[in-house]
Amino acid sequence: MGHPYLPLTDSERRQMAKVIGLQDPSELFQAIPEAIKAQASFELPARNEWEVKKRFSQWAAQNTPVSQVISFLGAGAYEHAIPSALPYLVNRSEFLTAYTPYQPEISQGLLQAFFEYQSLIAELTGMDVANASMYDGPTALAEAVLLALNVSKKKEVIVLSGLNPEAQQVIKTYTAHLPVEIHFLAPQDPGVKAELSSLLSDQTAAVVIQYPDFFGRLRLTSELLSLIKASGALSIVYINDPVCLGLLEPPGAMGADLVVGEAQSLGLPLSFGGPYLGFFAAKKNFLRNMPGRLVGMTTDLDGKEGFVLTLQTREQHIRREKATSNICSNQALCALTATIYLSLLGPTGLKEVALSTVRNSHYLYSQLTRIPAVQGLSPEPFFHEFVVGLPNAAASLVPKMKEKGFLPGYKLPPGQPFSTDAYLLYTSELRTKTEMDRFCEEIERCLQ
Amino acid sequence: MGHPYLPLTDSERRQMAKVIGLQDPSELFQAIPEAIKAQASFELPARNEWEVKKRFSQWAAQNTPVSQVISFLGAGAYEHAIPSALPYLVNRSEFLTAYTPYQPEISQGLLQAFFEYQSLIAELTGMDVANASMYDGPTALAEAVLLALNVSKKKEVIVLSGLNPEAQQVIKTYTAHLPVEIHFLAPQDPGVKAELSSLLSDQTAAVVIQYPDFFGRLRLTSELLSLIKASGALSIVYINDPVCLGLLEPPGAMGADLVVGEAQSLGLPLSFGGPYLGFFAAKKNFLRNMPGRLVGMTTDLDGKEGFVLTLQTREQHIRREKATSNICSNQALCALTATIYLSLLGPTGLKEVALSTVRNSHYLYSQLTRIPAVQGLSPEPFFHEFVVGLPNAAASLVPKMKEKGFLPGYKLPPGQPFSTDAYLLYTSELRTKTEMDRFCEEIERCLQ
Amino acid sequence: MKKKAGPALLNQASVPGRRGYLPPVSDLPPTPEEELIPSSFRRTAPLNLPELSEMDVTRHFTQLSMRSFGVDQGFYPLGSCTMKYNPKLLEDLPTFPGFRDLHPLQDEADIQGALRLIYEAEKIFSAITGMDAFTLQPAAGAHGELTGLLIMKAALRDQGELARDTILIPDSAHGTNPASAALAGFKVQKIPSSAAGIIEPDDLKPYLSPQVAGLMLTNPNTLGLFEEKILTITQMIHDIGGQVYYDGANLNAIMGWARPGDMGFDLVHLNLHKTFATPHGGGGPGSGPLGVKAHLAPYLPVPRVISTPGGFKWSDDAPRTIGKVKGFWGHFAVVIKALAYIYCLGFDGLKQASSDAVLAANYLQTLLKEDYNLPYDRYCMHEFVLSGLKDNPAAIRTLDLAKGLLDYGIHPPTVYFPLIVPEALMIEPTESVTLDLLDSFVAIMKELASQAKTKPEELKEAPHSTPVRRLNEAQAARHPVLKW
Amino acid sequence: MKKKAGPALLNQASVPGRRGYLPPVSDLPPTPEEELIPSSFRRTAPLNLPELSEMDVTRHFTQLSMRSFGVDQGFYPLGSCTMKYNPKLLEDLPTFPGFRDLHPLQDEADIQGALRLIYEAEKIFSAITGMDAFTLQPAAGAHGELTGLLIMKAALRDQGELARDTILIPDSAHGTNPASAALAGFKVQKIPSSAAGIIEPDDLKPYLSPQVAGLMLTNPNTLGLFEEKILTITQMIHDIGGQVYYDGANLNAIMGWARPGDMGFDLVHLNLHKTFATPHGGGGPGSGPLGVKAHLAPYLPVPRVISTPGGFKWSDDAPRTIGKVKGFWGHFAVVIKALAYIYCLGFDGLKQASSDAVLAANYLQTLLKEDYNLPYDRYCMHEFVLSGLKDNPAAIRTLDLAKGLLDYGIHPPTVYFPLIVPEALMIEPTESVTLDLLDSFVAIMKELASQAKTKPEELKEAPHSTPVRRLNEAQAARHPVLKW
Ligand SMILES: Cc1ncc(COP(=O)(O)O)c(C=O)c1O
Ligand SMILES: Cc1ncc(COP(=O)(O)O)c(C=O)c1O
Repeated sequence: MGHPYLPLTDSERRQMAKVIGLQDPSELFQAIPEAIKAQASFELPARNEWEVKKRFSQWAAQNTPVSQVISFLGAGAYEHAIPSALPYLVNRSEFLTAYTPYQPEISQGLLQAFFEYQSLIAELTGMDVANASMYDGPTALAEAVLLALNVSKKKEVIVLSGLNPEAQQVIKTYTAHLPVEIHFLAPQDPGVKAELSSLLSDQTAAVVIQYPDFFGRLRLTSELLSLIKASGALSIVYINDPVCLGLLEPPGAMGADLVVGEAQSLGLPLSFGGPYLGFFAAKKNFLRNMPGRLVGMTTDLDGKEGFVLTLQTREQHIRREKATSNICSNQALCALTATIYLSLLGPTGLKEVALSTVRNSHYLYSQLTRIPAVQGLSPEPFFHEFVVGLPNAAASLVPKMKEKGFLPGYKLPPGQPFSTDAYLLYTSELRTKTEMDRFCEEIERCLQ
Repeated sequence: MGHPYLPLTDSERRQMAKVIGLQDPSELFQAIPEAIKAQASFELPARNEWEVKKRFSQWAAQNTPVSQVISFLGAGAYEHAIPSALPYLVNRSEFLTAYTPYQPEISQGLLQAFFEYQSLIAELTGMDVANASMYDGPTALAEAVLLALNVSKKKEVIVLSGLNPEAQQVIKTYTAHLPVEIHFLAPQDPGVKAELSSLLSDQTAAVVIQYPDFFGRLRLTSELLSLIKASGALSIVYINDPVCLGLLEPPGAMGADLVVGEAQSLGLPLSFGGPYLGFFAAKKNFLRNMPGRLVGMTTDLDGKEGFVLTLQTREQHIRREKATSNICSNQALCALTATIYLSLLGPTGLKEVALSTVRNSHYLYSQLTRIPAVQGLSPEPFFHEFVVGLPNAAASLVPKMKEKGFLPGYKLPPGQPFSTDAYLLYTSELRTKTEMDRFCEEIERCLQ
Repeated sequence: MKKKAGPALLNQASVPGRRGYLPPVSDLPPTPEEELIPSSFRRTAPLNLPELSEMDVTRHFTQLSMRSFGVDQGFYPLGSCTMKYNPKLLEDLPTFPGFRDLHPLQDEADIQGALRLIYEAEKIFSAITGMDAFTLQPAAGAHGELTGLLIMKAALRDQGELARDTILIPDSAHGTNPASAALAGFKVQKIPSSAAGIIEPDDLKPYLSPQVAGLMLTNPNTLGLFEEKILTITQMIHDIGGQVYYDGANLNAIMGWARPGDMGFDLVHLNLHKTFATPHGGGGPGSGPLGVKAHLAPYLPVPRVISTPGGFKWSDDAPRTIGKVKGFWGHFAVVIKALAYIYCLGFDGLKQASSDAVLAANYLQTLLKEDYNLPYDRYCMHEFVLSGLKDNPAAIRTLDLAKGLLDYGIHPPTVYFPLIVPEALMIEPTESVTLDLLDSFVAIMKELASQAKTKPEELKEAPHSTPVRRLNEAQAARHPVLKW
Repeated sequence: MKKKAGPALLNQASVPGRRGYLPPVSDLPPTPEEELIPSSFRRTAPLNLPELSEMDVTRHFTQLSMRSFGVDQGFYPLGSCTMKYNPKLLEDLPTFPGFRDLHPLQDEADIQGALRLIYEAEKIFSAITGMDAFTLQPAAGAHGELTGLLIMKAALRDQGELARDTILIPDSAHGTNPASAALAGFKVQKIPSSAAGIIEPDDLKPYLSPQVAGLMLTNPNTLGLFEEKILTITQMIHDIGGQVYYDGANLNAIMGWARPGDMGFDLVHLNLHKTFATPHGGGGPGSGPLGVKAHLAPYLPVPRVISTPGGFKWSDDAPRTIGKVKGFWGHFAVVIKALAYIYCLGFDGLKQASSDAVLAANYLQTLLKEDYNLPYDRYCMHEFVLSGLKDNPAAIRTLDLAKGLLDYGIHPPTVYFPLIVPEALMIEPTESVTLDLLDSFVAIMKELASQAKTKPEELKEAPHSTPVRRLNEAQAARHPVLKW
């Protein structure tokens, strides 16, 4: 068959079979028991490129992307403007179609880019070292928790309230089979510090805190980190939108031991949840316990500077069951994306984006909470997300607002931590005053 | 100012000015009279990338592209499927951001591609040589006419009926100031040959014929070309959709002297009319009279094969007012596009596309002409376009059909050559039987 | 003056005040920062990111790309990695706004197309592998393994069988298999391969104890050999109450010819970035969907997509689920690509792809064994492993051969893996080859074999045409410099 | 065995039966060809196009790209060509379906956005140049020239002034100027530049005859010098009833600082692919909009876009139009890019761009004149022309210097143009530079100057690091091989 993805022609196949000494290539499958072969087939016609494109266009058209509405939905995945230059560079086929750079002499470009990525993540978080990426934020956090458990040999972990629910679930899954206890703190307001000190003990391997937290709250302080340090536990800071670090004090500067998180917001599209980008940064004393790949600088035979994968003895392909993690394929291209995003934005651009999101969120919060029926539930300092209560609106609110072209944020599951119909709203740098004002008007109308 | 497109910073500017011996860079503009400077400014705020993208999205949204409807509009610009691989390759920045390959040692890639383009055009048209591109079909034709006039030193050109109206107009513009006569033949049916022989004389520099012609008709024969040759005139064949050559006899094989045309259909999007791709192919005795750039094969100092721009003494940058043409920038990237398109489609793919358009057009013609109110006006063999009369439908037809999601083709200007309300319809390979059947139903309904 | 030097590091190229992108910014009046965010939370030290223009960034990364090598650049017969050609159509699809700009937490009404896509992908992966249910959540092959092993663990816990704490893994297995098993809380027991390079039931028998939770296997195995006794092997594991896990990294050898489910496997992960042509991206992102037989389906991660008369829905209704292994729903954009690839080929095309991949591997094996040691001399499947040069007076190592290939513009095969073959060169041409390409590769390999005798010193110093020469890896590990 | 050879020609790589793309095909029953098209019209010989897989095509053109060099690859100070950085945003916009898939013959109701865009572009080009009306039809600079000259011709005909058959063109002008004039049926009279490199009114005077139809000029001229006497010059031409044409290729020197319209020019073409950052594409497509003062507006090509209360419309109502110079409406997709570039910079940005371009040129001129002859030693505008090495015992030619630069990964300046400067090296850095880049270019140029003395033979053999060495151009012209 002549198929664009199958370069060999029938005549080449025949020639090759002959060289091997076969009548027919199918003889190469004779090791497979006949009974198995007989079961293998199923119905699936081939389609040409155009047909496939059409089918996927139709499916895409059955979705309503945030770019077609005015969205206040964040809650762990963040809409941001993506510079036009970014995809052009990321999609260079030398990057896109390469494997992990195991052959450094023809992979200096990729290796340098990952080295730069590590440097940028370390700078952003204020940490000593960062690896070359993890699958996503939640798995990076789960691996950080495992690192803390392994290094400390202790059996308890405390998770402060306000951790992304996805991350909470992944921690549970990754530790379910282990003889350890994970305390998920109930969100008491205020009193984090008080409650934490009562729970902290010399059995605590680590304390996990999100910054800003899932509800947008800013609760991480050097004081809190000192308290954790004093107990002998490791502090693990989880960041879900590193754009914030354009403005916020980096956890490293406050004394965090491990800073991990989700870096989708650094230039990756929403893509219905993936692929995203986990990052993993640590104080240097945890270097040899870190999961994932690391790129190091070295020299070649002529003394010329160059880059290689290094400290591979931590990894599965060398250490097998004793490896620090099982991760092999990582999120290389997503790390490259973040590197290019940060290079394009620079310190000023990143701060502008961060400041715009904060400016918008504070404006929207103030305007929304002027509406009598709206309850402000974010009294603490918050960043670009906040919570409001929209009681009695319940079921009808979202559909009504969607009709008007708005995605009114994320409806928090009832009860925890807010007792009313609570919504989490995110305001990207893309939201304008007019959009927010219209949104408030419509919300007011809906609630009447 | 810090602008992404202006890499210099203020401090760099100051440093540079100092090296030059200036207080301020603006001193470099002192040669410009003050009176002029004072008038130069106008109002235009800078906008960021996102704002600009938004503005252009809005303008794009005010258009109804053919991809959103079912279109039967051709008439000189043709919708075809464009392979996904094409833009990835064409947009490689080494191609996209390069200038004309004046430095062959670092431009072997572009030069080889243009050499391949020349080879493919020569093969498609059946000619000896092809240049590396012209602006578009109509200008290529105008230059072919000028070539014929120059070479022959004669003063008359005959243009057979059925030449693309755009091309007719450009020929007129390009020759308006010359002491020559261009006879545009009235479309007599049948009798091309008879009328042509009566007009042909030893004063005829060239005869222009489109193949298939603007109305889709196949009128080019070796007989006709022999008749022209016998008169001592040059034959110029104009092709507006070289996809046809997947199926049709190439004009070169029939004896044409010059074959020029528009190659938009070889992988270029419609883009509201441009940029497109003019091609220019000739018998080898016209080589040194050809306009445009040529790439030739040669060897380097080591005897290694390589490519260079050649026969540049025909061109304006050497020969100035005596050049064969004034063309400098051409359609290099569009020629690369066509080269990749043809490489991907190959002979089988190109024939499949050609055959599909013909199959569709003949089906649609037969179905439409079954409708009593529809008049078939394409009795001669036709390719992928044909003409039908839709009398009494006039003004209301197009809007009504558009409401149903159809673009019902091109309304021919009244009179010439068809006396009724005549429409020219094109059927690309993308049209399906269902679409065409629905179209016929709606046309019938509209005409009732 | 260095001629054509590589690009400086981003921070070295930075100049204060330069901008690469002006983001859209809030059009609100500029409330001062301190009124929005208390100073205790704001940065004290300036953020030291590079400051570059768009041109600087473009040239920097373009020049980095020019110092990298992918499948589009040339032949890449990297064993175990299935470096097949990545069709460009695949890159277009995830950029449709209806996919690219879709938020993972939107209402079901707004994501029907996406849910449909997931549903169809799960169905088709099941058909290809012979499994009953699939999850798309795992981010890569190793993650699929972990997910599968956590499922096995959860099932054991439900059955009160936690004493089964050992996973059997052949000595030829990929490192992720033992690492994943350890991460899921299992002990690892290595199983030796036979002299024929496969697992012999008799060799397996001694390891079958009540502690065995299961066996992980890839078939064909990492030597490229089909485990002929597979039905016996899976039966033996089932007989002692264990589960059999299929590492799908080598599925490209058997698509359309055999299904892991029919071989008796209970769990299978796929590497969409290998078998289904999604690009590797310089190391990722991949995607490692996990399929299971019906008895393990209740343990799959949540949420699952279900089809109801009212449309597609998310379902969390899975009391025995292991929970989530990843944020949201997996590498959706990668799944789009894999599914499109499958549609383009159809069943016949998938089968032909495997057939071509196997044919190409055997063709190379036939021609290369003249000059290279072939430890397992029989028909291979999609890949085969050589063990250094036959005639090797100058003690040329596999590493030297690999570096020698770089000078010919060819990506070297996988070296020194699997661990059980000394001086291993693991060659996987995939189906993305032409006869010309294979013949020129053979010619180059023969040329290297001859250079090994005629100019061994030159080969030991290879590569000669790359931007850097061999790099000092020991120094990198001894004195780690991991950031600027 | 050739190491890392370039890709074979497409036809050499072709293998019968291989497919690169399966197009969508008609779903009608397969009527035989002969029933559709009479056999006399069908191909007799098979069509000999290459047969390749998608991978073959991708690798072929990727490898060709790797043997090419654009602005994204490095510094490109090619004089007269304005090789500035091409922002990537510009590439996105024409791919919006509302632009990309728009047919040029659709109804006005379906193309309001496109007409608006043309309307806005014409307005803004007028504002930048100080002209009254613009046409976007010309495909490139030379085509704009031809259009302008045909308009001049048409106006002369209307005035019964066809005896005015001569266009004055400075000896430093680009070759397209005389070629366009000839194509439009004019004679060309060369005007000498003064020792100061500009046109002196006194030198012009002798050429002012009743035969003069007009003067073509670029300002700054191709030596990079501003024609200081421009107001006098345009006045002199107007006084004798001629028109003055501005070759806009050098507009990048004066955007926001001065407008050709205010200098007295009657016609101006723009090179969107120079001044307004649209990429050159390896030689094209460009776009050469032509602007005219009100008295020539009636001659502009049709149709024109007009704004009416009912929306934008095409207007053919122009009895004095020269007609069409091109199919449809010009290089629409290129215009989109240029307009976006202008919006991104705004007035201040455009002005700063020119200022930076001029500053960069003067910076280089200041530093390079130490080692290279600078025939016109005064401040330049956006470019300047050197005339070979100062100290040149080994008779190193400009060509050798250009080839020497290739080994440093820099695209050489324009050489041997303008024709009036011996051994010309025409350097135009544009505003797309950093100080580092300029300094490293200076260092390399100084290095070459020193190599010219220390290793002249090596320089005469340069380049040494390119895929091919110097090519035999004479052979190519003597024995033209123009296809495979
Ligand atoms: C045999 C085998 N198993 C597992 C894996 C791990 O897959 P991934 O890199 O997607 O995690 C690989 C990858 O190289 C492999 O070759
Ligand atoms: C001064 C000058 N005039 C005219 C032109 C011709 O422009 P184009 O190549 O767009 O036809 C050029 C192009 O190099 C030029 O530099």
